[in-house]
Amino acid sequence: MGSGTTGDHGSDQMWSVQVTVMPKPGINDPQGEAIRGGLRSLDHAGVVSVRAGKSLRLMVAGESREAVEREAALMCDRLLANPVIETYEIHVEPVGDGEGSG
Amino acid sequence: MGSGTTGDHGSDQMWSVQVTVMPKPGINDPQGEAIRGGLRSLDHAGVVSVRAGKSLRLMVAGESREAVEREAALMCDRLLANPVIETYEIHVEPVGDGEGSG
Amino acid sequence: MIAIVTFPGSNGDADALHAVRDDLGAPARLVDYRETDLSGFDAVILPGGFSYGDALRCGAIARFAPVIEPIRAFAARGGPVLGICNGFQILTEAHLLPGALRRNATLRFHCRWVHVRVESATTAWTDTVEAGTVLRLPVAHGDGSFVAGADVLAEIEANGQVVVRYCEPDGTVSAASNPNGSAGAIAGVANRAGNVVGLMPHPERAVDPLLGGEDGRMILRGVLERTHVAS
Amino acid sequence: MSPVELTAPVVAANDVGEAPWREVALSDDEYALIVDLLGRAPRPVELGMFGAMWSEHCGYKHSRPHFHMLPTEAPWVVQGPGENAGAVDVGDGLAAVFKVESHNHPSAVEPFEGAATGVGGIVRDIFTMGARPVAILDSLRFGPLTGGRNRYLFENVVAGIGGYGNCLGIPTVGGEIAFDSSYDGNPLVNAMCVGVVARDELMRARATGTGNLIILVGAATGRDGLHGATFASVSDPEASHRGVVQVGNPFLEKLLMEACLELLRGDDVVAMQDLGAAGLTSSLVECASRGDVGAEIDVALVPRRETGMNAYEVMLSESQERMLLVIRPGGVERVRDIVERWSLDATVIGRVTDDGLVRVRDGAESVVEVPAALFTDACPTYTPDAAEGPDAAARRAVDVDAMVLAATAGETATDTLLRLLGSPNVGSREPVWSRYDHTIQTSTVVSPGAGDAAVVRLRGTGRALAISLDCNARLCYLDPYEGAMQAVAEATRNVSAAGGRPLGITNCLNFGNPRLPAGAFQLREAVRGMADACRALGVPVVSGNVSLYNQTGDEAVLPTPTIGVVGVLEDVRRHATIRWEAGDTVILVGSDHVGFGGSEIAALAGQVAGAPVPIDLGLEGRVQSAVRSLVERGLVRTAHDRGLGGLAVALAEMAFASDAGFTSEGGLPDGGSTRSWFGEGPSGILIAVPGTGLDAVLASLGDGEMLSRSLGTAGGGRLTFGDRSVDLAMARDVWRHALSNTER
Ligand SMILES: Nc1ncnc2c1ncn2[C@@H]1O[C@H](COP(=O)(O)OP(=O)(O)O)[C@@H](O)[C@H]1O
Ligand SMILES: [Mg+2]
Repeated sequence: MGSGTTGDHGSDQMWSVQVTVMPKPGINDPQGEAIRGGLRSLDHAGVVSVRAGKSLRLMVAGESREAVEREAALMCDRLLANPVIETYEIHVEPVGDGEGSG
Repeated sequence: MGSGTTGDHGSDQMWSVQVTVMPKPGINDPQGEAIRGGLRSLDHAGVVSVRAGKSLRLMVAGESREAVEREAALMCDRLLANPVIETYEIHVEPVGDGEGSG
Repeated sequence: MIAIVTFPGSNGDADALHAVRDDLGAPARLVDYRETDLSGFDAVILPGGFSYGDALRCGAIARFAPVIEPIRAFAARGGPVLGICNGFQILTEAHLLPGALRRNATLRFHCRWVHVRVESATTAWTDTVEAGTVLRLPVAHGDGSFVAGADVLAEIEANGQVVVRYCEPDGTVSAASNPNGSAGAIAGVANRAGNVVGLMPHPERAVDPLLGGEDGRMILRGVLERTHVAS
Repeated sequence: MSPVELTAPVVAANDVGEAPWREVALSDDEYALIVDLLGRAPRPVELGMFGAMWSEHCGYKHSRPHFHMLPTEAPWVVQGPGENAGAVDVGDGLAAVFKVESHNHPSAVEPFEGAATGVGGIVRDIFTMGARPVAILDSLRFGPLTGGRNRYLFENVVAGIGGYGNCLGIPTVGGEIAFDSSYDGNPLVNAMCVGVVARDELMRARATGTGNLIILVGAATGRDGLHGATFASVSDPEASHRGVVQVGNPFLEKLLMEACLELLRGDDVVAMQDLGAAGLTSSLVECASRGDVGAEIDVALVPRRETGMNAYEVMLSESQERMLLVIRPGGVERVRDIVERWSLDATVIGRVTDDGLVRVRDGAESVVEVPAALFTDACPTYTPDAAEGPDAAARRAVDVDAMVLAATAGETATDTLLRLLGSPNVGSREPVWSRYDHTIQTSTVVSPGAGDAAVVRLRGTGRALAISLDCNARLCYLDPYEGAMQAVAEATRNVSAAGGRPLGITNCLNFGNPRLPAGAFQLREAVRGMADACRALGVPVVSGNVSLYNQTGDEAVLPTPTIGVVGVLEDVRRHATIRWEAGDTVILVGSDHVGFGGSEIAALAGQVAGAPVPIDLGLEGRVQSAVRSLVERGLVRTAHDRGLGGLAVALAEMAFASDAGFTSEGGLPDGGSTRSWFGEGPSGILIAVPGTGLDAVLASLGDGEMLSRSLGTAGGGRLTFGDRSVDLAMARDVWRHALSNTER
């Protein structure tokens, strides 16, 4: 088990990490198809396609945005996403006084 | 069933709709807790909390961003989110030539 | 002696122990997921269940349990390893077996008896069964749809790593007989060496006619007979 | 201290401003009684605890007065009502521990989590007694599937039960499903669990031993389902639903179950109690009052999932997967070691005292000091005047024969059969039970769909348990006394038909508003009918549950006393399923007295009406023992009771399960009329006998002067009734799609 980069986080800034894990293009996505069918049966005819994945919101203590982004990528590669069938995107924002917008 | 605003979408613009559905604050989130435990056992000690929800990527034809945002909210209220235990966020971007960044 | 590994959330460990020890008479015992010494064992079974509540993905967190690295070493030495249902999912997450198990195409959990055809009779767990034999076994899962990239699928088929395929009672493969949408109707795969096997059907639930069938013995007996030495 | 009998309660006014007790659904009189008993006004947390403990759900205010009617004793009863579950001796030194419980109101609000936490709660009631859970059954009731909301509730309740039970690794092996418009907006979700324990290792929930430590094990405490117990008592669950919906964690419960069962093998644990409705309040009070001791805890020590929770919220939170243990002080380290090995926490939150008081502190501040008995024994009871609804007699007097004959005038018998087979109340339940893991624990001998009762072997012995969960609520609607008797008869008949000897009954009384005369009448008469049938059939009640206020406006649900029965088979190999072999002779054993009162065919023709065919409990007992004896002696391996839809449907169900048809050969009293094929009535069991054993069976039935009638022969690819017949595969297809084809 490699050790994480944010061992001691006494003085660190808190960061909100949004991880979105989606099925790889081309991999079948029965959930997405079922949701698409459900929406169209509710007369949302404009819905062309739906892909269903996971949204993970983490609160992580870390020295800098870059350090937290690096650690989040490590977490995704090791656990949060299965490279055989999934891709991931990471979005990091500071929390607390320095809270960024959005 | 009210019909969706995008009945005929021949000439409409295509929009990419990102819907994020998360458990309501205060609601027990066993999935999030198990993932937090997993990350900490991998020495990611900086992870303070994890909330696990759904990420849905829709391709929707619609006249305008506002029309698609309204319809997406309707879809969430009717099917995509369970109002009793979940909240949702919607983010709409144009697709094709006028593809916005991010 | 057979090791049956208990992860937090495993619920098929007792069934595997009863089948192997009580019904088939081979020495076996439960091994905790924190165990790191597997030297005294002749075979390792990862049982069914919902390790870590299937959080994130089935087997995603169990893959980091302390016992996994010793299992990797045990397999590298050629020791027979069998992953049943959740055990199969854990072995794919740990990259000891190719591919992945995804949500059933029906989006529902299914518990029923199916037929599978033995495709490879050279793995450690099927070398006492003739290829083409049809076995009637129970399945009970919600995430059993086997999937892999086109290249990996082609490789598995070419190397004879497909161990069992869902089929009709007469052995023909059909859409109707595929309970979960698995690619190539694959119900079980092996690694290249053939000593590590993963199965979605439960052989340990098919060892007593009183409970519906005993074809599961044909999967378990090979390894068990070889380990049935005084220990 | 006997309960104080109040007259009629003052219905809580809607203005809670200056009357805070109304916030917790206590009436003005009940509040006055509390002030009188305490000698002072209750403090806020005390008031909240009284509101929870004196709710209908925990206090049984309108049902307790009727419980004295129920027989609860028999030589084989190890534990009757009063503990978390009942227990009966099943031989080989083992006891079966079981109970059924409802989670109706939470399932109406959030079906998946409501049903899932219903399973979690009933499973905890079983392993808190030290028993290893071996089977789950579920009884589900919804409005017609044609309604979108009902379809949503149905799909998510089934997913919730499977989601929780499958994860725990406990097989869900049986149950029932019914649809009626009275359940619109008021679904019923009853879950039953059966466990097994060595008889002398049964654990009670009686705190004893001054100075013993009170330990909380399992999940952290959050604001889940605050006032969950009380909101079930206020007539409109939507309006009063304030609490956060309880979300279950089956993974955590699996760890909790294994840890508790391991703890109970040692002798450090003196008492164990799960945290259910009203959370810490009811489990602390129950432990103290059962043990005639006091208890003192500090809520500040309770591990929390959320910040800023006050004492009120901690005492009333209904967070799931938590257990209260009382242990000897010397055992703390041993207990902590076992609990932590299962990745759980054990926190000492207080200790047992000897003054009979329940004391709660929040750090230094005392917030509760009340005698335990005031929460339990002093809870008032009500017996409002009961009177049958004005239209009940007229409903029984409806000429259902004419109604049915008119509705089936243009049809052949096989057309009628196909219509019944396609009805959601008759069609195959495979789409439901195939989503439940029923082969885990490798002990299911008779699976769902294969027999009248589930049969689960007791590993290491030659024995097995036979389990059923049933209720025909229409009969209870038309005649609560007769209907409740027949519910007990049907559930015990299902166990006997599988070859089991019924030992004990658990029941869940799902009724409407007990303060209204019609509701009070239904409740009293149903309990009276249940008691008479239990006494006549010699099967005592050992546990149960009550869920009232299942009502929207003035329309109550059909009165639904679901009956769970556990029986024993001395030899697991001597059991019966509903499968016959080609060539078997099919014989009706027992009564052929049937009618259309409250029948499925009448309901399809227009309404639930007419008088149910009355039951002769003496005959019922004889029919059950005659068929059980044939199965025990290995003379018969096929038996199925005549249920919904009458003989024709029962025969069709046997044919579908066997993939072998049926050909009738006369033998019916009125030459095979619509009534004889589709009429319903109690005390009738179909058996199928191979030619070789026929003489011995007929002789045995003859000796018992048991009425039996040969109806025809099994086999072939068709279902033939008199001069009409239908292709077996086509009929089975209609039957298979009954639950899904209403999906428009
Ligand atoms: N909700 C349920 N959960 C599990 N099994 C069920 C459920 N409902 C029905 N079953 C099973 O499906 C089979 C058929 O159900 P039902 O028609 O009620 O049987 P019967 O006619 O013998 O009462 C039975 O074995 C019953 O146990
Ligand atoms: Mg039934």
